[in-house]
Amino acid sequence: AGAQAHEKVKVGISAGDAEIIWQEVKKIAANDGLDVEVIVFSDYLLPNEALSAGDLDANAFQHKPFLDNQIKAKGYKITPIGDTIIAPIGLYSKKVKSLDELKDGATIGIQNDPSNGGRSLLLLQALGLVKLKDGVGLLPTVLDITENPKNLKIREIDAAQLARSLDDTDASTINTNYAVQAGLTPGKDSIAIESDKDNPYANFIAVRTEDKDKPVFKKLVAAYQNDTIRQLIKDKFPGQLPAF
Amino acid sequence: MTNSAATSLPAGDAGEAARTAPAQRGGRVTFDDVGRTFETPDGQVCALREVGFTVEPGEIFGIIGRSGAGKSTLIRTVNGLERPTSGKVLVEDARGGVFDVGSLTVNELTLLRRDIGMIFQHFNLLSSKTVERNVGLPLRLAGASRADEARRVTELLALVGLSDKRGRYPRELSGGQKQRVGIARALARDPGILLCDEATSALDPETTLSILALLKDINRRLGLTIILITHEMEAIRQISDRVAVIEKGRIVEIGPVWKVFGDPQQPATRALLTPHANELPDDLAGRIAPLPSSDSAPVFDIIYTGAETGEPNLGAVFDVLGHDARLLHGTLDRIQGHAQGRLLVAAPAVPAHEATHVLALLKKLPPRAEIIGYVSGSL
Amino acid sequence: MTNSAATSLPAGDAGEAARTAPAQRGGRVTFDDVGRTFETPDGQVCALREVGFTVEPGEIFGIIGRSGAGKSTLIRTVNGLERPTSGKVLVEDARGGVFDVGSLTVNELTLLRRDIGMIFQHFNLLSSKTVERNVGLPLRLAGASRADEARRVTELLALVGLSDKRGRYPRELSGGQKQRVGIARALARDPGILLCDEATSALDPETTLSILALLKDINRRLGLTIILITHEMEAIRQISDRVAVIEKGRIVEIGPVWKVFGDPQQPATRALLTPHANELPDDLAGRIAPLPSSDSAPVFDIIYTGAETGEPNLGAVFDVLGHDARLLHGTLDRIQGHAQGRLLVAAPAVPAHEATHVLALLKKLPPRAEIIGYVSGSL
Amino acid sequence: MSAALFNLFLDAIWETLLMVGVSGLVTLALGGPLAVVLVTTAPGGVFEAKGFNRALGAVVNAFRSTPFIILLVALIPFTRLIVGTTIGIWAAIVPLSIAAIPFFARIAEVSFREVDRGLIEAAQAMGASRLQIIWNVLVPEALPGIVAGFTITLVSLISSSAMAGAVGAGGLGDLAIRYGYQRFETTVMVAVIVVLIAIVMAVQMTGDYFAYRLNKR
Amino acid sequence: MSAALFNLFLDAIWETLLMVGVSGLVTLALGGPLAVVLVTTAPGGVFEAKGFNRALGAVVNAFRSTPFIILLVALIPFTRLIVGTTIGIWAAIVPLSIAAIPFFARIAEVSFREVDRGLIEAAQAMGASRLQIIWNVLVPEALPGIVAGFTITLVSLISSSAMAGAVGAGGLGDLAIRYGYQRFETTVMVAVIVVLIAIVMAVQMTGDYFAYRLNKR
Ligand SMILES: Nc1ncnc2c1ncn2[C@@H]1O[C@H](COP(=O)(O)OP(=O)(O)OP(=O)(O)O)[C@@H](O)[C@H]1O
Ligand SMILES: Nc1ncnc2c1ncn2[C@@H]1O[C@H](COP(=O)(O)OP(=O)(O)OP(=O)(O)O)[C@@H](O)[C@H]1O
Ligand SMILES: [Mg+2]
Ligand SMILES: [Mg+2]
Repeated sequence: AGAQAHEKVKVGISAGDAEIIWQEVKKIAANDGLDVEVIVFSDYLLPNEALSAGDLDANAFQHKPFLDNQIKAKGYKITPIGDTIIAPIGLYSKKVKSLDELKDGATIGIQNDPSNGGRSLLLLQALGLVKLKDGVGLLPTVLDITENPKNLKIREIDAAQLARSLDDTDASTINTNYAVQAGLTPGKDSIAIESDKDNPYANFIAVRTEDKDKPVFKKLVAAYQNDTIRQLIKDKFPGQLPAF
Repeated sequence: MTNSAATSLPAGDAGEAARTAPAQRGGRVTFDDVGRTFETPDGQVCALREVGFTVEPGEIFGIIGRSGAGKSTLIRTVNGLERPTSGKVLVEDARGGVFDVGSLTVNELTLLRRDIGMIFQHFNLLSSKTVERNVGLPLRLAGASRADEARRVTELLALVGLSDKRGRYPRELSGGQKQRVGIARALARDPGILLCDEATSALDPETTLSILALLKDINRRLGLTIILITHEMEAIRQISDRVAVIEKGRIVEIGPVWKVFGDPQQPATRALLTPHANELPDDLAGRIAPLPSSDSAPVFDIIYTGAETGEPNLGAVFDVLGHDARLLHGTLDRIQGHAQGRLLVAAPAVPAHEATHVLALLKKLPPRAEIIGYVSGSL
Repeated sequence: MTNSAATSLPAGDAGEAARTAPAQRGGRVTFDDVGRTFETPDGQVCALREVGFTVEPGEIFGIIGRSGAGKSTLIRTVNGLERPTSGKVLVEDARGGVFDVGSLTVNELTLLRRDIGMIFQHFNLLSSKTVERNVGLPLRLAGASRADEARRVTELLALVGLSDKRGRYPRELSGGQKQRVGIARALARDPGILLCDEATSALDPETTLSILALLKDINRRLGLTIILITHEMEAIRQISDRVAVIEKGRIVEIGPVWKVFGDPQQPATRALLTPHANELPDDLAGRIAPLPSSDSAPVFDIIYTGAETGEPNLGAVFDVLGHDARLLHGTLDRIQGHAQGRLLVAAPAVPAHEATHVLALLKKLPPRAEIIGYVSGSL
Repeated sequence: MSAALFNLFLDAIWETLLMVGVSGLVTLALGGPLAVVLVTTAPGGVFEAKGFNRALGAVVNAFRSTPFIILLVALIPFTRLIVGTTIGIWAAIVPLSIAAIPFFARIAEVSFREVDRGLIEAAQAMGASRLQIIWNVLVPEALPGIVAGFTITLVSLISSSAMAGAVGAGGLGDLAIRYGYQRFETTVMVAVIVVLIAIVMAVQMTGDYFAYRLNKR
Repeated sequence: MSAALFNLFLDAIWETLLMVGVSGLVTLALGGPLAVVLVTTAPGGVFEAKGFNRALGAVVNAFRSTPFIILLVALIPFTRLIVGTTIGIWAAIVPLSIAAIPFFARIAEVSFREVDRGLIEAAQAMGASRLQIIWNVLVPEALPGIVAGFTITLVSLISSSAMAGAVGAGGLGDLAIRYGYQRFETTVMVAVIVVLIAIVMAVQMTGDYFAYRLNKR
């Protein structure tokens, strides 16, 4: 380390816990002769747009269903090269202790972005609360609900806001990271949680398809996928799971 | 000599009361060594210096002076729009309460102002309100009912000849019409003191006359005090009781109009009074020589200052001047019952060597008289 | 009679040229059946009706009329600030180009306006610019150099007596000072036509006189045409050549000043002229009775209209009226070399039964004369 | 556009109108007076109070500088106090209004400052109390400018109501973002934006009309 | 606050100043003229052109009504054309400016409209060309209002620069949102907001000072 010329990569990530993790990744990569420039986005679309346009070399903020959807819409040539983290979504409530207690016409808050919102709808379906159109895929919308036996009122709210508004819904789906930060304990305050087995929503590092075999990205993935980071996630982000 | 208790301030509806019971309601205004200095990047501008005089209740007091002499600044100290940098202004209302304008609280000043009307040099009409609402504003401010307001506005608009402009906005008015709205507005509440800053400058002589008559009439009937700034000496002559002449911020002459106008002592006063009235017309001036010649006639300047009583005996004057005496130029006015003016007469019948003798005779008659030169050529 | 090619329009630097070579540079203005109607929610206001007359090059033309008569509206049609609703206004420049103001393109109008100065009734000074920059603006607009501008501004400010206010902003000026800035600004480019809307209304008599003298002087030296609206009849008397009287939007009288003023034909004109000059003072009016009594003296109203030549022979008049004749009231002015005015004389020496005989003698002298009544009591 | 989506669309129009309408009214009712207080307590104003004015200015600036989303979070207890919930239209109206009030106050302040001093002096000379000066001179004389400023505020509210999506308030802007922007349904986005533009045009034209009609200068 | 965080913080201040400074200048340079065009082509203006004015007004309204994030995406090709990238500060400056220009134009328009007709007439009577009228009368007479309006615009830019986080441009607002809103780290958020408020105060006081000094009425 130190002697040879450093390589550089620009990585787009999304705001939140990932910032902390990536600070550590950056340090690890630097020891390996790789300069990682982290650019934090507070929006989910532009990291792919910027990657595709060459303004970024890699990004790390999305999961497969989301990327597939984007590729479908925009024709990006982007490929995942290494999984990072899974943040399961849970159904939390301050009013009820179990699903059975959910009354007819109860208000359920879900995320208002397509990626998390779709995930949450699938969770609700898995819990038997609603039924979605057949073959709707991994990113359904509220409009895809075909059956709603409990006449649940689905409110779409910003992902970070859901925990703050939990007093005003009967239950809300909340990403683990936000739940934890808001002082909720997965398992204790949640009435249901996404299973982490075969969870399709593992986040990953993605690069332009043409770059996927470049050695520099191997270094990048290695800087993430190691025990230091695994430990960091375990220590700092209870409820979230390393996906490697 | 400070302000008395707030309770003695004129109440908002004092106007109403006074209108029903015409009485001496004029205020007294005392300027006590008033000075006002403006700071500018080029140095201080001293707009008023040691101004001290009193305007008595019920008086119509004229203020004249050159442009920029400080008239507006002075009049604005009376209702506190301008704060003197030194000295003070005392206003005494009809009930004897004396208020030091500079030391009143905002509320006291507001109450005092309700009894002081002001006509602004630049009108200051509210562009967003119709003529009617502009005129009615002082009434509304004092809490008059809609009906009272409408009645009084009708009355006032008729007085200033704007009944047909009732619903118009200021921008739709001519200069003089705007000024008349300002006049009506200032009169709306029958104030005890009326401050007029060039109240008739935008008006034609006829309208001016009727406005002056109106002011005089109100002054007589209600006894209100009027302080009148004007550049029209005629206006002062017609309605003022006393006049002050201000020059570079200082009062240089003050007194009854007939005295100041009839026999001005200061160059500033003379400069204001002479231009129109008594200067020699160009065509004559060119023909008057300082010394007599063979065919010239002496020109007598005969001045009546108003100090004498009775009408000028011109019969006697022309008896002395002999036949064929020609009037070259002249005015003779009556101010407050005093006849004053000036006649320029050429007397061809008076030989040059007798001119001084004739002059002596004239002076006995009693006007002042001078020989200002000799005019030649046919008259 | 339409506008000629744009090339004959006065160039931006025409002012410069004219200043170095004083010449007849005044324009001619023809009002051709001009009408202007304003729409208001209360109906139409007809500000001008069928106005038709011509102002000749180099003339000083006065416009008088009651407040709201339409003077400002009329003068504003000359430089196209106001568009007539009917008729048209033609401006002919010194080089003979004739422009129909209403049909010019914006650029042609802009060029034409560079040769027309205007003094506004409400000054319209730019509040964001100092006195110096306000006055210099017309020069800067025409592309004068900084140095030229500064020189000319110095000159102009000296002319209007504001050299010490050079760096001040309009809000720091008195009313009259603002007006003088407006005057200096209008003169900056030595226009061929000068429109003055109440150019001296805010000025004291002395300053007014010097401004009028200034205007007259420029008029003589450069031959510029001046259209002058004023409420000060004195101003018209002193510098105007002709005068038009406007009443309710219509020209009711027009002619040389001495004629219109000396012998006004229309009630509107008389109303404008009489108020100050010739009305009986209150105290006298009360003493004059229509019929003679034992101790009363006849009062002769002797009128000089200026139609006669020579100076009034008062010697002869007083010969006829007998000794002890008293001048009650009088003015005698010279307008354009014509002596005109009015004398009210009480003649105690004339017995009542001889009054008509004396009147006949007077009328031969040649003034017009009337007996307006009889005054009793000591004179 | 599916029928369900079309219904969403109609709802969104209604939500936008409601949000913007209510917060517009609140803004007018509170921002206007705030502007009056800012102007009249400033040096030279009729209620001159320098210290107070500076403090108030600081508060206004504080609200002006905080990003909307943070304001929204910071206001949660207040929002719950006022409207009883932190989700939905009403929960959005509170932060929208709170953000728009100081904004409008600053805009209106500019118009109030333009009122000719001579007119205030005229009212003072008439013996108008300070409240009367505000009511009879400042407000009517500044009105055309205030109306124009309120138009600007309303349009800004329309566009910032898009952020109300964060609390699930919906509305056109949010719809455009979620369906058009995030889900790449360009037709929806364009349709929504056309409606937004139409609403803005209507607001702007109405505002211009009144500003013009009220201007009597 | 850790050293790393402190560095982030310093960076954010610099990013905010740069973003707001540059887009403020661009807004002034383009929004001012736009306002002049809006005012002078309006009915009664010196360059009266009703059709054009209406069309321009519609364009301005279109930009005003589109939610910022959508504008940002729609502008991506344009942004790349201008600054060569779609991420970072410079990529944020383009949409920020494009959003602020019509906003400032509308605000400045109000001030231009307040200019006394009599002054325009005076200039016309002097033979001022229409451009000269704009430059010698409209601009200087409206200047105090324009300065106040620009102050409002700058403050709005500061607060809306928070949205620049969408393109990874950072800045104080974004920092506040990331730490305070998304990571629930209230101390950081408060610190950031205090700095934001300080910047806004400085801008406001400077603006007030100039608006006051320039006002010669
Ligand atoms: N705000 C100010 N700042 C600086 N100087 C001022 C200010 N106000 C007035 N002045 C100056 O004070 C002097 C007196 O002004 P004032 O308005 O009282 O004159 P005035 O006698 O009313 O004149 P006019 O007859 O022309 O109206 C003038 O020289 C004027 O320039
Ligand atoms: N914009 C307008 N709308 C309606 N009426 C108007 C408008 N402008 C002028 N007038 C009316 O036209 C008439 C003539 O106005 P103008 O200003 O020409 O009078 P003026 O002779 O200059 O009077 P003054 O001597 O008082 O200045 C007035 O009755 C006035 O009310
Ligand atoms: Mg004055
Ligand atoms: Mg007029």
